[in-house]
Amino acid sequence: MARFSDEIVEHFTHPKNVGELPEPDADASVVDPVCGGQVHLTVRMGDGRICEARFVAYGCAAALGTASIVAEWVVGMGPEDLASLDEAAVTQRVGGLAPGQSHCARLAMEVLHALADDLRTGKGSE
Amino acid sequence: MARFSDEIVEHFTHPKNVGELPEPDADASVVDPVCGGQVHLTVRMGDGRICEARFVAYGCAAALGTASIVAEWVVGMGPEDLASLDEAAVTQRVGGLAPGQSHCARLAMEVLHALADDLRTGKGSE
Amino acid sequence: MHSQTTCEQEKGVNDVTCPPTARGREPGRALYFDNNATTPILPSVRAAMCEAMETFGNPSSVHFCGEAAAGLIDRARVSTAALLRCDPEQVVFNSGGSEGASSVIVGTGLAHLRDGGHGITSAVEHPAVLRACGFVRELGFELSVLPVDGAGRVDPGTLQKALRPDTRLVSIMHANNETGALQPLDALSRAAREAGVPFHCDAVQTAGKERIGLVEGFLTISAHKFHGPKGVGVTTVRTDAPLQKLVFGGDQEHDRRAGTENVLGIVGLGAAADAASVRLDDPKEQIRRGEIGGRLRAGLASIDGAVVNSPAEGCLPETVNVSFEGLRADTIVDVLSARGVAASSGSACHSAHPEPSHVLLAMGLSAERALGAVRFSCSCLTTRDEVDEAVAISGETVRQLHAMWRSVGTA
Amino acid sequence: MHSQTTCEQEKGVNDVTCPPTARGREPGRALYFDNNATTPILPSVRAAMCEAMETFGNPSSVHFCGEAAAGLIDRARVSTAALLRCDPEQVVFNSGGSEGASSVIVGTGLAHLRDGGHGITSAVEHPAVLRACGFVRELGFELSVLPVDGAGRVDPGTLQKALRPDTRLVSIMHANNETGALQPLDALSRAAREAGVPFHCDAVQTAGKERIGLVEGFLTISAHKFHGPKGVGVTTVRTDAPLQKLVFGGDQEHDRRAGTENVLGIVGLGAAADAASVRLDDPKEQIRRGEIGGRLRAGLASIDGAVVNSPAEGCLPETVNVSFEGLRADTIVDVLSARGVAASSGSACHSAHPEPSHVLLAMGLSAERALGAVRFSCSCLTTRDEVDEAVAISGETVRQLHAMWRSVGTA
Ligand SMILES: Cc1ncc(COP(=O)(O)O)c(C=O)c1O
Ligand SMILES: Cc1ncc(COP(=O)(O)O)c(C=O)c1O
Repeated sequence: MARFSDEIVEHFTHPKNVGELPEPDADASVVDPVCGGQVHLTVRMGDGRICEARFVAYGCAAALGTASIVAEWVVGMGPEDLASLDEAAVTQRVGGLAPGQSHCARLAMEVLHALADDLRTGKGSE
Repeated sequence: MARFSDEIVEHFTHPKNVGELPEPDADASVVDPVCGGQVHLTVRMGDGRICEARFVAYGCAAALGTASIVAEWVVGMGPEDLASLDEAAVTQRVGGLAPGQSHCARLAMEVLHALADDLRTGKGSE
Repeated sequence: MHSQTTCEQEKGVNDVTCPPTARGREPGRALYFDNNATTPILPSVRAAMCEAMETFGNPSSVHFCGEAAAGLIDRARVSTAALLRCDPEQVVFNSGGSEGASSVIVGTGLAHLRDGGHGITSAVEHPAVLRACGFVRELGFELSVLPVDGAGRVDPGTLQKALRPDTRLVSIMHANNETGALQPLDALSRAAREAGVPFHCDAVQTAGKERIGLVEGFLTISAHKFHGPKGVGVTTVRTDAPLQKLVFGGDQEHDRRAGTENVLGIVGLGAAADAASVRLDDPKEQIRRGEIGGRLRAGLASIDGAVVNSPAEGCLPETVNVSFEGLRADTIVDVLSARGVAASSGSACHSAHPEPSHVLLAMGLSAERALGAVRFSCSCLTTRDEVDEAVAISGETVRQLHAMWRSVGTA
Repeated sequence: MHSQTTCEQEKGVNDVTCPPTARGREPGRALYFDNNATTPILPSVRAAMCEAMETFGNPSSVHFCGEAAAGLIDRARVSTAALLRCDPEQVVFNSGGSEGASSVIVGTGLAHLRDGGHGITSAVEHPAVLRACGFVRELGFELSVLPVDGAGRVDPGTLQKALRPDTRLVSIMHANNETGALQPLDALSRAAREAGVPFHCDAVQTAGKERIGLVEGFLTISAHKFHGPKGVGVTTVRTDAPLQKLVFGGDQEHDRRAGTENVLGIVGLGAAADAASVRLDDPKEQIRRGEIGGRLRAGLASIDGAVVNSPAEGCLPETVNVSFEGLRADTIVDVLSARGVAASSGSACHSAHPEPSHVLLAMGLSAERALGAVRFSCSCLTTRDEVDEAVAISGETVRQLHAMWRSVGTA
């Protein structure tokens, strides 16, 4: 198989929703100490669901593409939706990950779960 | 260069004057103990010159071709002509010899000189 | 798969052109009977290679050009594994049979440089194996060279007796390149396996002609012997015995053989493997090769003074090794070549001093008979008419040489 | 000579096609800047190889088919000797740069297995050299790995001091594959010669780009780095030091390297050598390569946060190694690839754990800067427009990656 799915290629060459929302309703930041990847997600809520999201990220191309996909994907989700997503769901959503890229799914899952936590604890952005 | 001159190829594929003349006026036989080549030449004389020659030979293809060429070449020669021929003359007459085939020129020269001796000593065939 | 064509379809397309030096024959009418030396590439192989010339990336490069080239190698690896019935991961591409055999033998020696030991081979191996073994012996190893019987075969019992606790490798070929004789590969490799000794099989002459029984160890083939390009081969590694690398650099070939891959050659090998798999699965082709070989053998045997050296049973039908009494093989080969027939003398005679073949001597033949041995070898491209013509020209040549020689002995 | 065409004439013919994965670019518009990894074969090379497919004999065969194949190899040997300005007899064909370097280094080690000794190399060599040296060290030899300065160069004085009476070989490259930096080859080889020590030069990256000064010893090149096929190379042997064979079998290559020759590959190498000789003798082409390389270097240097690692002087103009502050080279290379630009990261990063290049670290660069190093490399086929486009896309990519990352640190 190719090293990257079409979906991931599309997102790391034309990343969408790059940046940080000012005064977001929630945010989450994760670092993978092994691969060095980092993702920071900021979201704005409306009606209990995410209505806007932005990301910034550092890492390999697959991690960047995954982060961009995630920022698009979460729109319309609530905290329970986020919490229910696992690595397999992420992998499917991004169109598959090549061997050696599974850390991208873990990184995405962790940021999604951290965001769910942030939403549920009602802590919001600091 | 090719391994064999056109002339040599012509003669070892279509050897001429193969055989032994019955009751020849002279004959000569040489063996190269190193390469294993052998040539036996029988000739008939007329007017002090060779008017007919036959050869039989054993050895590599170049040696066979050379022997056939020699049997044709000697016709019209007298003993002095034969004695004057050296390896260079043979090599030129056969159209050149590749490296590793110079023994063919020596073999031919030796049989020519032996034939000259046989003619000069007037010994003829035994 | 590159080739879905059967061998029949390809036949004739690839006629060998006869150069002007091969007198008396028209162009396109050369009679090629030296397929054990090398074979013409098939049209499907040529097409695959020419197409692959468009894809030039380095297979190790991570960008799109590299991916395309890596894809070509992956495909060839699958084709090769299908031919040899092994896993694609067990396929190690290299530069041919000589490298394959040398790398296993020398690699084993180097891996045991500290603890030394013993190796076993046979008296009828190709120089690649024998000389690599000789080199390892120089490094301080002991070497047993097993004898063969009159058919050129190693007795498995003899191998069993030769195996020692410190034996590091057994290297025995499958089909002999000079005679076509097949070794009892199953029994030999089983004996080695039971003793826990890695086994290497030089199957260069078998690949593409016969299905090769599973070998628990190393197996070497070379593309140009089955209608692929020269300078590319495979050693399969089906053992846990570590294969010491001899070519260092990158981690190509699962870190078993470094160097930027011979992509075009590997593609050609893969296409040749595809075509070979089709042939091996085609019962008609299997009958045909037996018929062609049988016809050649019978034809040559009928020539005055001919005596066939290839065993009648347990032999590749494609190979007919035949001695002509009282004649020199090198001379016959040269005269045949000039007449457009390509054959070879059993011995490697580049000089005025042809040496008798070590294979034929090991079979117990006299030096004289060995020096008169000519090898004719067919491929799937060889036709019945070509056989008949080659036999006729050979008969004529032998008669002529006898005439040139007859009675010199009594002069 | 296969190629009387100049490089200009061939340009454009060989445009690289961009596969569909390289989005946003039309077919035929890929931007190939990874010529130090491998180069596209020239049309003249392709033509020579395709023509040679008609000639299938084994060059060792004495009959007409063999003669034809041997003739092809002879011609390529002459072309290669002309490129390297050596005698044809000094040319030993092999399977590429990795085999060439390994054979000299491992061969030297094996030749001295009994008396042991010492070897010298540099810290910036290709893995083929470094790993072969490492293997020989495992065999019990001592190894000196010479340091380099900030430009990646070995000081000849340092070599002189490292030479010992028992030094068996010095192996130092000519042009570095990652940076293009040229070693002071004349001074280094002279130092070895004066000490009576054989010198091996890995000139894989120089062949076809620069005339290589005469090396009194061994010199290794690889065809695919100068528009020939992959999997074929040459080691020239201009020394009396015996080159221990590692591939055993027949007496091919003047008994220095066994195995049926890669005839097609060798023909391709010969044609590539012919074309390279034409380029090297063409002053216009020499000016052009400097201009193209200079334009690329200046363009990349102007990108935000870029710092060029290739030395400004004494460097192949074709190679520009550049680090982008705060970014990962592997990511840049992947994004560029998706945009149709083929470049490479200085490090061999196949995993999630890219390692900093040993070459850049040896030059004293920080690990971070080394991890941000991207190598762009041109060939004689690279055009000015391609340079401009690649620079523009690289700039855009770097800006975008900075944008994705900016301020995460402060989140
Ligand atoms: C039995 C056998 N082993 C090994 C080899 C060597 O293979 P290659 O010519 O590919 O180096 C050959 C052919 O030359 C062979 O016939
Ligand atoms: C400097 C250098 N040496 C050796 C090699 C190895 O050559 P090859 O790829 O032909 O095995 C390369 C290229 O990979 C190289 O750049």
